[in-house]
Amino acid sequence: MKNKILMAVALASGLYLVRNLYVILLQLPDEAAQGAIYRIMYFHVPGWITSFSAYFLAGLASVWYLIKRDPRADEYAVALTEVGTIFTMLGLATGMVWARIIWGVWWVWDPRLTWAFICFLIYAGYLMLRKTIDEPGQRGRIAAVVSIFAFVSVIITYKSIDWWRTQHPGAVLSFRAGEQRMDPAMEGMLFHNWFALTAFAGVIMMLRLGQERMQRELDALRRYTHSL
Amino acid sequence: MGHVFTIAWKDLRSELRTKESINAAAAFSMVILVLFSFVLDISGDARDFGGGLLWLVFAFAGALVLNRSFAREQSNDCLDALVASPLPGWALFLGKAIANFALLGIVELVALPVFGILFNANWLRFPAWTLLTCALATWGMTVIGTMFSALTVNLRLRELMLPVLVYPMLIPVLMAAMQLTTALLVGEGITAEDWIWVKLLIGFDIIFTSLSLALIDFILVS
Amino acid sequence: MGHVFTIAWKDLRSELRTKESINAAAAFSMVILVLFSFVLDISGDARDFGGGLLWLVFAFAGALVLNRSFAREQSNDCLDALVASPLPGWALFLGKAIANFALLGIVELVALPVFGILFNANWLRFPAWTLLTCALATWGMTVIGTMFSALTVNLRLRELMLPVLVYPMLIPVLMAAMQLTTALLVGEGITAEDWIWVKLLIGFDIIFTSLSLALIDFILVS
Amino acid sequence: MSEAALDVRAVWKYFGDFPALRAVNLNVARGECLAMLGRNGAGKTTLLKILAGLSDISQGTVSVFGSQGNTTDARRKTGVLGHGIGIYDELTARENLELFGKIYQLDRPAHAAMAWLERVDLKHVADARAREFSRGMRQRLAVARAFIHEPLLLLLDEPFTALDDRSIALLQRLLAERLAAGATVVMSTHQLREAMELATHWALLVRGKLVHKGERSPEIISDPTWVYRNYGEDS
Amino acid sequence: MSEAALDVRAVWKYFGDFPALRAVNLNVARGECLAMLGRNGAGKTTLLKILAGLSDISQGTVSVFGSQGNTTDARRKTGVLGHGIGIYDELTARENLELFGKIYQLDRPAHAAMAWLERVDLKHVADARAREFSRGMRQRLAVARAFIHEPLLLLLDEPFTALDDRSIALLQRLLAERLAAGATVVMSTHQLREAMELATHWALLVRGKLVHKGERSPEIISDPTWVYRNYGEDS
Ligand code: HEM
Ligand SMILES: Nc1ncnc2c1ncn2[C@@H]1O[C@H](COP(=O)(O)OP(=O)(O)OP(=O)(O)O)[C@@H](O)[C@H]1O
Ligand SMILES: Nc1ncnc2c1ncn2[C@@H]1O[C@H](COP(=O)(O)OP(=O)(O)OP(=O)(O)O)[C@@H](O)[C@H]1O
Ligand SMILES: [Mg+2]
Ligand SMILES: [Mg+2]
Repeated sequence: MKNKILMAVALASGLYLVRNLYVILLQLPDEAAQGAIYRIMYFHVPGWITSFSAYFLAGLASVWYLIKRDPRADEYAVALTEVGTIFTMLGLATGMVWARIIWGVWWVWDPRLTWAFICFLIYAGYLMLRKTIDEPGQRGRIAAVVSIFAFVSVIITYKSIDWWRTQHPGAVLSFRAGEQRMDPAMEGMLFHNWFALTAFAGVIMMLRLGQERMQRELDALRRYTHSL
Repeated sequence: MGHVFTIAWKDLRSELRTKESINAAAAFSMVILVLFSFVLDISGDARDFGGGLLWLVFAFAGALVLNRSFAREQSNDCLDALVASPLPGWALFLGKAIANFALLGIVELVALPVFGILFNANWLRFPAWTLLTCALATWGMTVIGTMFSALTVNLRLRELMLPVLVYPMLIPVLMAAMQLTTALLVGEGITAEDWIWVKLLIGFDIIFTSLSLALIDFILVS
Repeated sequence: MGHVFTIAWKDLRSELRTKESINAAAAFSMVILVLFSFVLDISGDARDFGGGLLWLVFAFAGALVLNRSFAREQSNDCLDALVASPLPGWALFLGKAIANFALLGIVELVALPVFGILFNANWLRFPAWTLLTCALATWGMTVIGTMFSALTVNLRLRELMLPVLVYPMLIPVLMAAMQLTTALLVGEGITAEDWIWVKLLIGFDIIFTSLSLALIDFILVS
Repeated sequence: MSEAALDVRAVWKYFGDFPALRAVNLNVARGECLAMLGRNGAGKTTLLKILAGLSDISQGTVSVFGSQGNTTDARRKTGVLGHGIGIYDELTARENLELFGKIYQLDRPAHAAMAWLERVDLKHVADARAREFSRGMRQRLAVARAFIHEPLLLLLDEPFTALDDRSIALLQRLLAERLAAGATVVMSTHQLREAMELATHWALLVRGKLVHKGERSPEIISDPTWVYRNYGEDS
Repeated sequence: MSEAALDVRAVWKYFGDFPALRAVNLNVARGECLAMLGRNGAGKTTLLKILAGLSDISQGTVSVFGSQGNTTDARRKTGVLGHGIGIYDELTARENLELFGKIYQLDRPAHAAMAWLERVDLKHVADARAREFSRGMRQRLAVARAFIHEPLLLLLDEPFTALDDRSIALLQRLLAERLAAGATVVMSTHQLREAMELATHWALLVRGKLVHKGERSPEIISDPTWVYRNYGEDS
């Protein structure tokens, strides 16, 4: 049953993405200043927002774990962080392609870009740390604390365009900028794709969650056979 | 508060008696300084890097001091003895952090003049600001370092995980400190533009100190 | 020689099974890269430092791999088991050095492309020379690192002593490697003037490899 | 009967999904000296760590002297001696004891430190650093450290391991004294003979389950496998 | 008499200025099982490390099976089990044993590894990493590691410490077997009873001096302080 729902959501988000692609590529006009390449925005921006939301939820799950010591909270935290990291990589990749075309280089050490990279490194460190701790209780506790600390880097990354003058564009989304800076049709499309990507992220997360749960049971079983 | 000073005093006393990690940190900071000067080819106008270099050196050398902090508790399972005692977790953390702050301060006091001579830097252009920057940044380093030292103290791969976790978390403090120090060394002091870095340092210190005090108890009990 | 490969294979296998130190070293090298680039960026034009930066990063990140090498023997007193066995000391050293060389090579293979992208550096201008430089310098780092890791493995203050001892010893290799890499990255390749650095690397490798092989037996027995 | 010193109810401890303790119930009366037996990996250390507040419980309740959970008050009354000695190598013997005297908020830590150094026969090296001590001396200092606040509950994990006859005798004497003063002792051990000289009761853990608790009986000392043959998995 | 298995002559060992061993003379015949007794810090571990070639001598000579010093040949015939277990956590049980099989240049390391896993009852976890093992399992693996090349000389430092009855019985069985095959055993211990089941001789170290070596006598088992009262400092 659960699996069927998951399949349905996966299928729906897939179709949604295809539909969005069709609109993005064939219906929306080129942007005035940047030309065709601006379309990468429809993946870059929602990708980052999805990633940050995943980190935020992972932080909440970590707090929950510390309070309740519920192993499921820990599973959510890993699965969410992993999804967040995947989308961070997506954001980095799309950003770099975009930068290459607009700025002519893959990378500049601009505050936004630098903080985004740091954010990636911190969460990569988190995942690495998890792999090196064998005992699940200890792993959950330490990882939860690190996750809470790590979230500060997300906040800095998010706010960096407001705090520093960056080469990276400033806020364009209306809810951040407080005014309409983008064509409403384009912004609407952004939200559509955000929705599709988030649904997609949810599906990956649920899959990872199942895997994590299975792994835990396997570990326990192996431990048990050893102790015989 | 009595507990806090008991712990701080214990740590300071054991360290100052042998001066092992202070000496190592001071020596190491010289070594890195030499390494960096090769890279940067000091001949030219290396003065601009002054602030950046200084804090890189402090970060690497300071790690030696900060690592020892909980490693010292580990050798004879002393941490267990402390955790089983009526000492509250936050007092343990605060005591250790204060001791580490003092030790890092000593290392900086040794390194600054050397650095000043090698790089022709004048620390006394804005003494109050310089002191403030150092204090804020050092406290930030101390809090993160002490907390992660506690986090990793019982891990099998402590030596590997500590740098991977600590340095990225430290980057905000280091960047702010570098920026401010450079401004104080070669610029016109703290201008309106630099205020963001001062605020970042203060915010960082407050946030991470409170987070650490709130979370330390979850770490100490296994 | 059978012994050498037994040891090298054991080390490679235990490391590649978990990839712990490789991952940590790769992550750490990225972290340092960010820090360094911030330092250098304060005054722009970082490309000239490319070579220097690269080897600093390798030196710091490589230390993580090299430290683990003998630390792995320490946890269950495995070193005692090996020393008490008929395995000759030089075979133990060589086996470990070969394993470390391979692991450092992997870390470099990961770091180089990233470095290339972040700093707009093209590694393929003189591929053969680049490879040779990397191999020679990495072997130098490996030999010194493995030897000092063995020297300090049983010391109480291992974490403190290792960096203070190793980095100064490494300065010649690092300087040569930095010089050559910069020439290969932005210059006209290896010119007559650079030959001295190539010779330095070769000489360093030969001398320290023979010294280590000759002296390792004195270190292992306490 | 006065309230129990220790009351462990239905305690489970999981390491991941592996249950190191399974529904352990244990009641230790005041003044009792309990020897905790069990094979390697049975869960003795795990249980002692939980009692000492060094480890969390997954399920169940523990109360120490009637107050539930891990209160500061309970910690103040408890003395713990685990595998590690809990002594700072850089500090002198006297400083080590004073430190713990202060942490346990004794009235006169310096005085207590000297008194205990005298009792464990280390007064002549009071100002030498612990690093310079031999293994036996360190162990004696550790004992003084664990006893300095005259705890009402003593938790000892394999206290006799790797000790020579003299150190064992000293520890037994101090334990007997504490017991006479009304304190409660729980110790884990594989060395039945040394433990049984003091123990009034013994308990057996088998794979995380507490399968027996009873008064000491003569058979246990004369034949080390008797316990397992009669109560353990082999029975 | 055939040549001695071990011949230690006037051996001194200094740690700095501190003499941990003082003019130790010890002769162990082939097939002997020697229990080395002594208080904490007497020098037992130091002497065993020297015999195993893990530590240098300051003065004197040691010969193993007639060949002086620390030859490869002597090492090949020696099995050592110290405090550490000498097992790699990242490798599986089988890989660990194969590794040492290769280092000791056995003909068929893989075969020997499986045979020993069987003997120490770890065959069912042959391909699990040693990290996952419990303390007892690790100890059994360590025993297999030390015995895999069927050594003619076994050096064991406190082998029975912190082991349960079953592991002790296994170790005693394997030791008895090696002794029956003509091997020589030297072990240090504080647990007289377990050691004396096998030992044919015992020796006593007092502060670095070897004060007595003799055949085993019944008094030693029944009363642990007998040794010290009659031969030690207390006498
Ligand atoms: C590797 C290079 C890049 C990185 C790491 C990067 C990183 C990020 C991050 C972290 C966000 C945060 C999303 C948010 O604020 O909600 C973002 C948003 C955005 N990025 Fe990039 N970016 C890169 C390159 C670019 C380029 C080249 C452009 C266009 C010239 C661009 C345009 C945008 C825009 C318009 C937003 C949305 C800002 C808003 O209103 O919130 N990015 N980027
Ligand atoms: N930190 C941990 N992580 C995972 N498993 C653990 C941990 N600590 C203990 N265990 C497991 O819990 C079980 C009980 O261990 P414990 O140390 O309490 O045994 P013990 O009775 O003290 O044994 P011993 O006599 O060998 O000291 C063992 O199976 C052990 O492997
Ligand atoms: N590495 C060392 N450095 C300095 N002194 C040492 C060292 N190793 C041992 N000693 C000293 O040598 C003496 C003998 O130590 P050793 O470990 O051999 O004793 P032991 O008989 O094994 O004692 P135990 O029963 O406690 O294991 C002790 O006084 C000890 O302090
Ligand atoms: Mg135990
Ligand atoms: Mg010993």
